[in-house]
Amino acid sequence: MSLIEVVDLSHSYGEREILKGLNLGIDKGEAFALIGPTGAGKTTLLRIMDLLEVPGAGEIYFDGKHVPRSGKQRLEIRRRMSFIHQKPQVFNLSVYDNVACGLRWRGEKRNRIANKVDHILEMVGLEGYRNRDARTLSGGEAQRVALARALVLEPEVLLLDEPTANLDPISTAKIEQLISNVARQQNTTMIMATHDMSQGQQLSDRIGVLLDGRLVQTGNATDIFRSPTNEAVAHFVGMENILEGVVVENNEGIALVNIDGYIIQAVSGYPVGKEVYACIRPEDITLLIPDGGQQTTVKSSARNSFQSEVTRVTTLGPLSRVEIDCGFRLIALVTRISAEELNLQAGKEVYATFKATGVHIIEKGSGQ
Amino acid sequence: MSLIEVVDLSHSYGEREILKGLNLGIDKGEAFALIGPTGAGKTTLLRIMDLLEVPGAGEIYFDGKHVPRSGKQRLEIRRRMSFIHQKPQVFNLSVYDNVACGLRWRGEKRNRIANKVDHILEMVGLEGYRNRDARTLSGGEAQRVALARALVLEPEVLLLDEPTANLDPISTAKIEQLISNVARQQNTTMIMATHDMSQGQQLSDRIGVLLDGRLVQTGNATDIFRSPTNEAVAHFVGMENILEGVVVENNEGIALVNIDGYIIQAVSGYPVGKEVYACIRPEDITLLIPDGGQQTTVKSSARNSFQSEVTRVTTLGPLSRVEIDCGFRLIALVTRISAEELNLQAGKEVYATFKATGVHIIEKGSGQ
Amino acid sequence: MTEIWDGLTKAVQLLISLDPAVMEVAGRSLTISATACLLASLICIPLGSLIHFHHFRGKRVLINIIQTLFSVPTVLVGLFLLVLLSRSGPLGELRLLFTPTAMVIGQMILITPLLLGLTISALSGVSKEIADTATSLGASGSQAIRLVLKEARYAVLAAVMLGFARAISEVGCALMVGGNIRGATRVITTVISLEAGKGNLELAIALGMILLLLALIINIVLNRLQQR
Amino acid sequence: MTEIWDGLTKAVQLLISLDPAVMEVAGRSLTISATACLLASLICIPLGSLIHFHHFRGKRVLINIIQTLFSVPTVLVGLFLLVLLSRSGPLGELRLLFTPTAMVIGQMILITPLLLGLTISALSGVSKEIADTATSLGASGSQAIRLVLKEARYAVLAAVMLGFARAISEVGCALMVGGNIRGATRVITTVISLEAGKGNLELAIALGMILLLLALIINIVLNRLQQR
Amino acid sequence: QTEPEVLRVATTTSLYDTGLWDYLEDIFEDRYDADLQIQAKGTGIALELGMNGDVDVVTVHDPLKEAAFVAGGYALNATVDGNSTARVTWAYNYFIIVGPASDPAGVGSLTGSLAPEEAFQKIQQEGALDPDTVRFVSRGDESGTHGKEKAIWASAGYNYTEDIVGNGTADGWYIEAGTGMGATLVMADELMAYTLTDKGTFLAYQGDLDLVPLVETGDIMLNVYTAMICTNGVNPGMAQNLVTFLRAPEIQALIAGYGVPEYGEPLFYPWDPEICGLP
Ligand SMILES: Nc1ncnc2c1ncn2[C@@H]1O[C@H](COP(=O)(O)OP(=O)(O)OP(=O)(O)O)[C@@H](O)[C@H]1O
Ligand SMILES: Nc1ncnc2c1ncn2[C@@H]1O[C@H](COP(=O)(O)OP(=O)(O)OP(=O)(O)O)[C@@H](O)[C@H]1O
Ligand SMILES: [Mg+2]
Ligand SMILES: [Mg+2]
Repeated sequence: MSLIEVVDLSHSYGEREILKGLNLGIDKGEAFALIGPTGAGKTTLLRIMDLLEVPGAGEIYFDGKHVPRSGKQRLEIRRRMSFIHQKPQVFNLSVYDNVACGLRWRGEKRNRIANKVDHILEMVGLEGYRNRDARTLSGGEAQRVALARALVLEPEVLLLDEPTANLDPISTAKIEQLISNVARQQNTTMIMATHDMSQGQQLSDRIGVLLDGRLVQTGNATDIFRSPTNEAVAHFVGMENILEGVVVENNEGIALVNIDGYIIQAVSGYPVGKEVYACIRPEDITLLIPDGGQQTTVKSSARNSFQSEVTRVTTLGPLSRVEIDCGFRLIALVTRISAEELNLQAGKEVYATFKATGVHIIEKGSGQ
Repeated sequence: MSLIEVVDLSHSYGEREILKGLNLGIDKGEAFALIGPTGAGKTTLLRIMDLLEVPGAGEIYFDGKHVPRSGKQRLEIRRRMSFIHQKPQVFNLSVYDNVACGLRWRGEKRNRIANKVDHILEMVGLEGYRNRDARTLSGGEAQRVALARALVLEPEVLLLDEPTANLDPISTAKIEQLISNVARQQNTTMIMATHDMSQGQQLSDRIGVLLDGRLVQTGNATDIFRSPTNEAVAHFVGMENILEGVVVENNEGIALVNIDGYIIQAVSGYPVGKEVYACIRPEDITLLIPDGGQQTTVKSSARNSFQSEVTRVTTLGPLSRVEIDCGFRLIALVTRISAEELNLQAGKEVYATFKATGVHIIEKGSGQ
Repeated sequence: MTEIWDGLTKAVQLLISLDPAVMEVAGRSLTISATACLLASLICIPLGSLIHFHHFRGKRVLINIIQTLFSVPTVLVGLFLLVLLSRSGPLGELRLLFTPTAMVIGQMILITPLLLGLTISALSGVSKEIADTATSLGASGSQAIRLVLKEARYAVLAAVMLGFARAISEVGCALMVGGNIRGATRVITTVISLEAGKGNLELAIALGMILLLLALIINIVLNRLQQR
Repeated sequence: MTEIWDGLTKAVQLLISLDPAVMEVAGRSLTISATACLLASLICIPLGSLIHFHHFRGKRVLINIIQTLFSVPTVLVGLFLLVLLSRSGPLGELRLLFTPTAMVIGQMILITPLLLGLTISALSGVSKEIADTATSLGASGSQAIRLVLKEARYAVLAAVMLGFARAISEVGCALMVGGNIRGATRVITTVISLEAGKGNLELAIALGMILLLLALIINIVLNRLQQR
Repeated sequence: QTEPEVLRVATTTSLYDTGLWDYLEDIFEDRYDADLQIQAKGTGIALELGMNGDVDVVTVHDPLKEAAFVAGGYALNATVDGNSTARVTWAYNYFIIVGPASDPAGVGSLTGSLAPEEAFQKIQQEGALDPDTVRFVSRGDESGTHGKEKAIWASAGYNYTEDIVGNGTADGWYIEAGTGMGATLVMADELMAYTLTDKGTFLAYQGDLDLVPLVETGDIMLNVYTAMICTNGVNPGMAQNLVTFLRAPEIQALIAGYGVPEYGEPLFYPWDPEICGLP
């Protein structure tokens, strides 16, 4: 039985349909990440789950019980959750009072509140900020106050809407650590909306992709990032190589796909004649320097190997993004250091190789 | 001559000193990124540069002219800039009116305004949102409105405070593209505060690191990320390996550094006896499987090679973060695919190799 | 109780019959108070904004004084103006006493603290970041103020409504500087107190209702304006 | 003009000499109006918040009516209460007419629309997200309301000050239901109009100044309270 | 110790504003262990309060309205000097016509028992000719003074509503203020106009005004103050005490002397059966 379950949930603002028939169950103790482009409806869904908003249609079950559309019970259920909003709103009070609010509202004792608040402020690294006017905090400081304010309640369910959008990488790492520790210790159920794919991947057991108000795919990180169910998801999760083609042969699960006259091998059950997209993650493509024809055989597991020319190299932190032309256009991600070692630059000849298992085949026209 | 120059800039809020004697000149057409942990003073500096705040001490020169501490001239100068604030505040007006504000304030003609606004809304992907009440936009939509509102002014100087904090990766890429196109076409000077190191690296010509109110280092991406001037910067820019040691030998610029009894070779002029930190970026460490002692010699350019044991592997999107123990602790970043191929997992024996040029030496106690 | 029902009935009668004396007085009330409110708003909303947005020594004290002047009794304003405008007073030359103009001035003075104070309080509800954003986008001081006023339009409108309400409902000053002269300076409130003094309670109540009707009309008009 | 200076001098004299009649009247003014303001605030701030935070049919109309009632002339409230509390009226049994209690009730009625309307307008200045955040953190309806009121404290305080100001400065209702009876229901404003009617302009002005002084004291106290 | 009995009185403003009531109140309260609660009101509302029983005694100076009050059965008979009567007269004085010292209508020279009527005729005639110079400000508030003014116009041969209010207002010489005596005097002073006033209020204001008394004689100018005990009042016993008190010789003596030290002449004359009528 799921802890939170939404059934056939739809919601509109005015004429605009924002959520369209969502079904989703989240188990106790599970960490669930909601990813999706801006405007997809993530915040709206979280608001509805936090019972801040009454959905236009559909039902919510919490801990097996149906959540009524109004009445006292909603407050009781809401008190078992806490929600960190996307735009953290601090109250015009001291940092301490901001964090203490929720406990006071639950009627906790004074000195228990003081202990808890001091403890959590330390955890988020704001121990010196107790008496600061919360309105004068910097963006990241305010975000940490919002986090502390929610965590101090030790909720059963933690709803997070872009919890680290305003934080630098080191603070982000600390906060992620904090969240996952708290969640683990208290067996907290966690639902987070995030733009940060790696955050979604790291902090969650399961990911849901929300596109244009529809939950198009849920699954673990591997499912989502490696086996998107349709082109839109593939595009969104960073499958930069999405190639249109037709299955021309299928040998016991190894399909040959014709892409503009080039043949790619992929693991897929689709029959001959099927129009498909072949999707390859850029980091799954390995680049090798042709070394008298010998190197290409070294990596025997890579079924696909194409001679190609580098057209552009861009550095992205530790990685280099390499655009290559091998008859069709491919993007590969390699570490900056190997790009340097291979001396990759525009015009350079390389072999692009990738495994048949590294190619994900999607039926064309699916998911519409 | 710099377009914007700040000299001996200091600023306090109440008792707290936020900026401490900053000197910084930004050239016309330059793209400058300000990075630094939360609360470092980035926003404060941008506010002062936008002439929103009068600094406690120090002077500002704009286009060679001294900026007075009050008076009409500040407005004139400010109108040559636009500033996208960290928390995008939309006005309680339609999206169109939000974007048109700045042009109206400059007395532009009605139909010119309409053309420009429509054009920019299209560019940020909000063409359907013209008449929407801006207060009801999602986080990312609001951020794009804020961006459009600033870009439509075609400013000489664009100040950006975390411009993509609320955007998903695809929107982020689009917006980054847009910003850099605009900047290139109009030769805009750009100053941005960002937490996103790769954004800083990609969009800027020069980076400044602000730590605790001090501009501790400025330079290009390579300087900052590969040659931090002190330990704090090194830590902040993601040098995950910072090893304490002593120089024990120096042969014509190749220093041998003793780390807990292990010797690392590094390019450095420090003399024997100097206490130093040896910093290595995790992505500069290559991992090899010992293959009968032969492989280690393959990469001749890598002066340092240590036999080690993998203690932990974590996946971060396309990368795997590998913690290894080679007497001292090291962190390496490799692509997920090579981690898979090398079958990296806890307990696995590997060789960690890195070049002498991949080790950056910092004098101990510097920068305090 | 009968007086109240009778008053209501009477109000309806007066309205239906368009009683010329009542219409004249109502029209004058409306003209005088609307003029006073309009002029005072034109002065006080910008002035209040200036006070709100500027930092200067004694700002707190000034605001405190403004808030204290909320309490100024209408008669006091009337007395003050009487002394000022009297033949023997410093502004006697203008011969304004017992004219509608004097009443407009009196009501303006009366509602000035109110409009200033409520403008300041309305603006204080708008976050500083809005003004900063506007300034960053190149708004001049007054342009930024106008934007923030727009953001606070609901509260500013409430202030203006209250100013009008205070003007049209006050009697002390109107009586003192207007004199309740039939055909010249008689307004609804002065008639109400005249009729109440005469013991014509129904008529007084009826006129009170008509005054509220006027206020309702003005409010509806202002609300419409604000929504545009 | 001399009257104004004489008035000021007189005010200082009266204050220094602690003139017992003046002190008594000032004390009564303060007690009655502060009580009325306090009671009305206790009712209107929560009620106004409820109106603001609830969506119901006719909310706009209700708010419009409240704003219209800003304009209710004090005499009308006085008349209304007079009719109600008169011996021959429905509440005559209570024998409240011409007592301070009646004056408190009158002033409460008078400032109720004001407090309601300004509470609503103060709350409308606080962004909806604040209330949402509080609700998310487990605030019950009334807890969230209290937090939002705290956020709007400056504007709410201005509303209360204005309510007090309106109460202490009004005269029409006080005169009508209190009767300006010496030693019983005489308050500063009724004395001012009495003295102005007698031609004692300086004394009237002096009393006006004393009233403003009272208002100043109350404002300072309220400001202090708010800052804590 | 028992609470003093409350006795409520509504009185016309002009009487109260002279301070006479404040002066008498303390004496009465001491003598009868009562709490005398006096309020100054317009004549109309004072009588209305009397009708409703919200006050026990009313004191006014408007014979026509008083008659209506008695006729309506709202007044109890009181006993004074052994007689029983609903209207207890207890003091009197005279109205006066005041105006600017320049006296543009030339009414100051008039004497005799018809001087007020003649003065009003002159004012009307001159005013109609030159409304910028000759003006008359009327209380216009249905007070006792206003009632007297109307009576004088009528006695001078005018139809008040048409000739005076109607034509006079149209011509601009007749200014109907609709306000209290004090404010009317101030207005007359400002506009350099004539007006009819009771003596007490005029004396109180004299210092601040340029107006001078012009006509002080004439039978019609008589101003008699009356007290009536209200049928619906709550304390008829104490009300009777007040009436008795007002007519008591020693109090009458006090009334006669009231204001002399301040103004050099009395504001009120003690009850006189010849002038005020019986009882
Ligand atoms: N009150 C409202 N009225 C009208 N439209 C609204 C309202 N609130 C949200 N929307 C619209 O609903 C859509 C979904 O909004 P939501 O905030 O859920 O998006 P999101 O997925 O959280 O986006 P982001 O990543 O930008 O935060 C958006 O297009 C938004 O403009
Ligand atoms: N008005 C103020 N009063 C007091 N302290 C302030 C005020 N504004 C900012 N500060 C403090 O100054 C410091 C720097 O703030 P600033 O907003 O410049 O940081 P930042 O580098 O932009 O941080 P972030 O990355 O979190 O946005 C913070 O510690 C903040 O709390
Ligand atoms: Mg969102
Ligand atoms: Mg910042």
